[in-house]
Amino acid sequence: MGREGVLNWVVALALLAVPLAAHALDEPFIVTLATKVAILALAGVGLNIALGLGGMVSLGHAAFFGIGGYAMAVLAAPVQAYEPLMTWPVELPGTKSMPVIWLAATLAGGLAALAIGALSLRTSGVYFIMITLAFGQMLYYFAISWPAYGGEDGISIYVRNGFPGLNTLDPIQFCALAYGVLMAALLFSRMLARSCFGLALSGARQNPARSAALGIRPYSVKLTAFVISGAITGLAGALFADLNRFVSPAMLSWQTSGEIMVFVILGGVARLFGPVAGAALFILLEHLLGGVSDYWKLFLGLALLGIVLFARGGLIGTLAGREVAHD
Amino acid sequence: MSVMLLIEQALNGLQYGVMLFLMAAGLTLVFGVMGLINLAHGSLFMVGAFACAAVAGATGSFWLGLAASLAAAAAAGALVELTVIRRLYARDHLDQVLATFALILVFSEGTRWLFGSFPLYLDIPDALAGPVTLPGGIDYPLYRLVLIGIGLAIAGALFWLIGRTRLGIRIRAGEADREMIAALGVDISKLYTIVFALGAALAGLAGALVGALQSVQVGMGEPVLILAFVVIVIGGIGSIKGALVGAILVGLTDTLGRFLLPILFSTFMETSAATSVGAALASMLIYILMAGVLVVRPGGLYGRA
Amino acid sequence: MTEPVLDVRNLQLSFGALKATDGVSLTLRPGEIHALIGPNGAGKSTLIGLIAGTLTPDAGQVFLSGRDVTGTDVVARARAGLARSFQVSAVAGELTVLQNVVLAVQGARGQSFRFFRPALGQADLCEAAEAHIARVGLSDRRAVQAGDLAHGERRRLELAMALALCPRAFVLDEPMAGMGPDGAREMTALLDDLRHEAPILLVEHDMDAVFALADRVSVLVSGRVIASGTVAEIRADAEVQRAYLGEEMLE
Amino acid sequence: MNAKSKLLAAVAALAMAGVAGAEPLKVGMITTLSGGGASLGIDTRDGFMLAVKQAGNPDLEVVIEDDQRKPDVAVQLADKMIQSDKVDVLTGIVWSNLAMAVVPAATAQGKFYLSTNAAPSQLAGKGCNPNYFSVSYQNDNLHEAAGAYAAKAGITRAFIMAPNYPAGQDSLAGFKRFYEGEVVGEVYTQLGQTDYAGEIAQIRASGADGVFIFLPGGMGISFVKQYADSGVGLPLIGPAFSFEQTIIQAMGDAALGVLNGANWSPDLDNAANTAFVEGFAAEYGRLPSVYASYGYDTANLLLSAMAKADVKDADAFRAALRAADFDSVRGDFAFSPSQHPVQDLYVREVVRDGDILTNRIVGTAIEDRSHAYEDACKM
Repeated sequence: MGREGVLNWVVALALLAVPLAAHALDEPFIVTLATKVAILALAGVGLNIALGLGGMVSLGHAAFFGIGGYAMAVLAAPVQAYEPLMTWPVELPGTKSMPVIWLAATLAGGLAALAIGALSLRTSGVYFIMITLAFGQMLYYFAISWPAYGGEDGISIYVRNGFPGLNTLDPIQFCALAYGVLMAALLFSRMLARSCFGLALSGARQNPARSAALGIRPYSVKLTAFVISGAITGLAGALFADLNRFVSPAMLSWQTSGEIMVFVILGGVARLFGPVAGAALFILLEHLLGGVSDYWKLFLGLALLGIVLFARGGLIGTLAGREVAHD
Repeated sequence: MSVMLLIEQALNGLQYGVMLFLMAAGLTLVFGVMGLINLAHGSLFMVGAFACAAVAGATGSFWLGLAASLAAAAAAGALVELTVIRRLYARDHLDQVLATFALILVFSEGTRWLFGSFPLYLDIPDALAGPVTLPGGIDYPLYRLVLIGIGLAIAGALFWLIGRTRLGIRIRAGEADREMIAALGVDISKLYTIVFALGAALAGLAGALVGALQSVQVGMGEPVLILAFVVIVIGGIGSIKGALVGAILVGLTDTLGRFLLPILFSTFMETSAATSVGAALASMLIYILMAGVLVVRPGGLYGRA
Repeated sequence: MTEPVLDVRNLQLSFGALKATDGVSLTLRPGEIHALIGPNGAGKSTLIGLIAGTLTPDAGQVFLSGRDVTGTDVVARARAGLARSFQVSAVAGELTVLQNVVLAVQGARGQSFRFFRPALGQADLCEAAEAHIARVGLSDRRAVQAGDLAHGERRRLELAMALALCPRAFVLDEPMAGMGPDGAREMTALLDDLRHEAPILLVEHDMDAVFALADRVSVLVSGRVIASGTVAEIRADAEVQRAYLGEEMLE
Repeated sequence: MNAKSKLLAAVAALAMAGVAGAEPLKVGMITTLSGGGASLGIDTRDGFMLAVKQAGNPDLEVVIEDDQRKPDVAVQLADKMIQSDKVDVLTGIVWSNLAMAVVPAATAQGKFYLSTNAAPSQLAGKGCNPNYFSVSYQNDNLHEAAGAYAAKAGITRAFIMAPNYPAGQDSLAGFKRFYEGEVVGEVYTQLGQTDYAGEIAQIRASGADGVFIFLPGGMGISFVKQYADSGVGLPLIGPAFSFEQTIIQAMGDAALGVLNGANWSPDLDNAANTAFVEGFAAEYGRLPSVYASYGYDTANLLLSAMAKADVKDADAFRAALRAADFDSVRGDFAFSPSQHPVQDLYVREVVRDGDILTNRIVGTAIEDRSHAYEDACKM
């Protein structure tokens, strides 16, 4: 096991140990913070598949994050209002079951990524950045001004959704759930990177013309990766909405896209645990600097600037060295 | 709905577009020459507006404020280029996005630290206040007409600068081939600083001009920035002509869409719902326009791709 | 006479006023090496682009094993058995030699959408790839990142990837470029061997290699084939001497 | 995480020690202190803390956190205050969407929430809760004041306009509820819109004789400046939010003469208000806004309840809050059954007072107004 492997274990265990210790010390808020780190890291794991493996710099992943969140609220809100989800063409009830909601959020995120990706992948480079940003913004404005589903007020879910066999209202149990999903996504991501598809994606990123000449359509490969990426980020959105028991267009805003990207880059692009390390560092910075000054974002900005200019490769990259190749 | 109202709305769209052009021109120049995507371009728009409001407030002269906005934005641009941006040219777009995202935080919170959280006061100069009557009997604000004039004049000046001057030749050479222009003996880092400062000054000028019409506050730059991105995507990256056409197209689409869509919907819906649904769709219209352009021409209307 | 594997008929492509390809017809028969030569700017790269499918002709057709593939793109032609190498080595530099060739094997087999098993854990993929790597003599370099290979090794990796497509026809764009005399000799031997896999359309500047390998030679000048025939016929052709060979022969 | 908390244990005033029922009470204030909209949160906090300081009650501990105007941050801060800081009462949220994210969960966990501003209709009607009090108003109130007064101000054909989001839709509904004239134009703008040339052209063409707008924050500044410059010149009326102390300076003379519906004004003539306005100016060197007045009233309400009951006894404490036994800067103040204020609504006018712009009351719009959702509240 190389240094990065050791580091991955350290990060994974720390994210487990911190909430457990906080739980033992009766500090539930720290458990909640760890849950937030796990969920945001999950969003980052999704983005990392597009960004790190596929080289697609998407500044619109908030769209999938928010759609996942809305998928949760749209399914759960009718239950608390004692109304059916829809009556036409068939009568369908809402649900408070997390597995069903997760499935819906994953599908919704993936479908949105299919639509946005199919258009955006006609371009590349800086165009792609701007276009994904613009599509994200379009959904944001739509969510604010469309009268159904709360507009800017968003939707509150008063009781967290349920998971068979767990009490999700207990912070440590919900944290464990989020941790489990994150680990599953990391395993999936690792498997994907090593699979035939991962190889094809790597080829499409490094040399699309060569890939085409090998009979591999770079557009299809990249679009598939983008859809998987959007689906995972959508799942993260559903969990995030459940963490807050609330969803609003703020989840769709371009600042959210920026922050998800910051997690990935802070931790290290294309590093398996990059998003986890990045999200943890970001939340830590937010809370440490927040205590210092009302203008803490100024210092956050300066810290980010320092990291991008002088600590290339992000946290994992700086600590583990250039072990895996990445551009 | 009268024809006059439609004409007036078209003028409004034109004015909006021309201001977007000032933002987009700098952005597209910086991308074309240096290959840099600058998310902090909106912050320079804000710097211009704050500089203008501060100087106009202290001296009582809008024109001094306007000069200050150009100077402050250009200086801020040059400073940022020298300290941060030039380390990013060789980096990939990802690092550029993160670094300039961080710059937004620094600029926004720094401005709030200096000027406080309350919006600043900046008004139209007395000489340009109030409406004038146009042929056809339209009462139209003089200041907005002046904005259209200034914007088009600057567009003309930019075309001249790029097409006819030595600096322009260097800029075009830089767009074509970075190594070649270094081989020509041009001091490339100086050229980059100048181009970046020029783009910043244009953004700052737009901020000051628009600031007199709207609220001068922290965060005013980001919505404009995203619109400028849409403009550039439509027009084609690196093309000044594309930026102008794209900006006017976006300005007209947005203004006319917000005006016409609710009217369209009210022909078959109840008024309150129609205005709400119409407004919701109008807010998406420019993005739909962008998607449409992409389908037909992935490189934008005047793009090289 | 057997049916040609690759049959190019009257291809035309203009960029504005420039006729880059002006009515080119040529064929590639089973087992042969057909060399395409011509001065710089003669339109060789454009012609390869048209054959490989990166460019779309204004007129004319491309047949592969008797099937009209003119309307299809690069990917479809690759799957139909057209293996193309690039003038500038275009392997994926961050992947190892083995990964590059496995990528080619899975591309040829249409297995790129397998998400679960590790690519390098699949014996059939790896064995096929190893065989192609051995064929070009890179077996002891298979774990090296392609970006770290020497120039000649990268050209051979290109060939291994082309081989992995189990092609009906090779289109090789200057495989000798930038090689020293030893490397060129080795490559010549390798190509002579490859012709038994599939016929080769060889675009090459190295005249020694062309004259050593080619069964037929076509000469492209200003987008037109001015002569086509055996090596001996081409050497003797006056127009070719004037237009092209002359320059070099007179040196 | 305590590093972030600004714990402000009010300095002791020994005279207060030993008052009956004076058990320690911890209040968590979640408000917007950074980014866009920070000026509203800062005024809320400053008004609240002024009252805390004036009272000098050592048993009141205040934890203040910045929600950055982000609903998810607000929810997490509420979790933190409830779980880690173990606060008894939450307050301070400026925005309706943030309140909707925080209040239902907080009251469900048995905490009191006192609203210093946002009071969405959902929480006033069907979603009313024994632990939720709005000290400010119900969201529709100030729009209703504008609507009730518009006809008196000679506006018989109104053009009405608000951003296309729930508060905007409620605003236009609130205006129309008491407006007796005709609505000749109804337009929803984009949230965060900065250019209103198109809407102004529509106003000019509509044949209206007055305009009602609800455009909070920077949107209002942009509109008023552009409207003044357009020379349309029809009377303008709106809720106080668009013409508050925090923003009218940025509008300049363009705001002069604009009417706005309110439940408080710096010139309201009562002793509590005089003490508040003078105290605020002395402490912070600026005039207070409505947000500051709500913060100040909320703190005084809380202090009055503390003097009567222990917060650990929820029923007694709730009764003490309902009594509203404090001197409001608005004069008479009582709670309706849904625990929203019953109060007089005024219309103010923006005037120049020396160097600065401020508001003066020009008339009463509705007396003893509660709100439109009272019947829906089963409590």
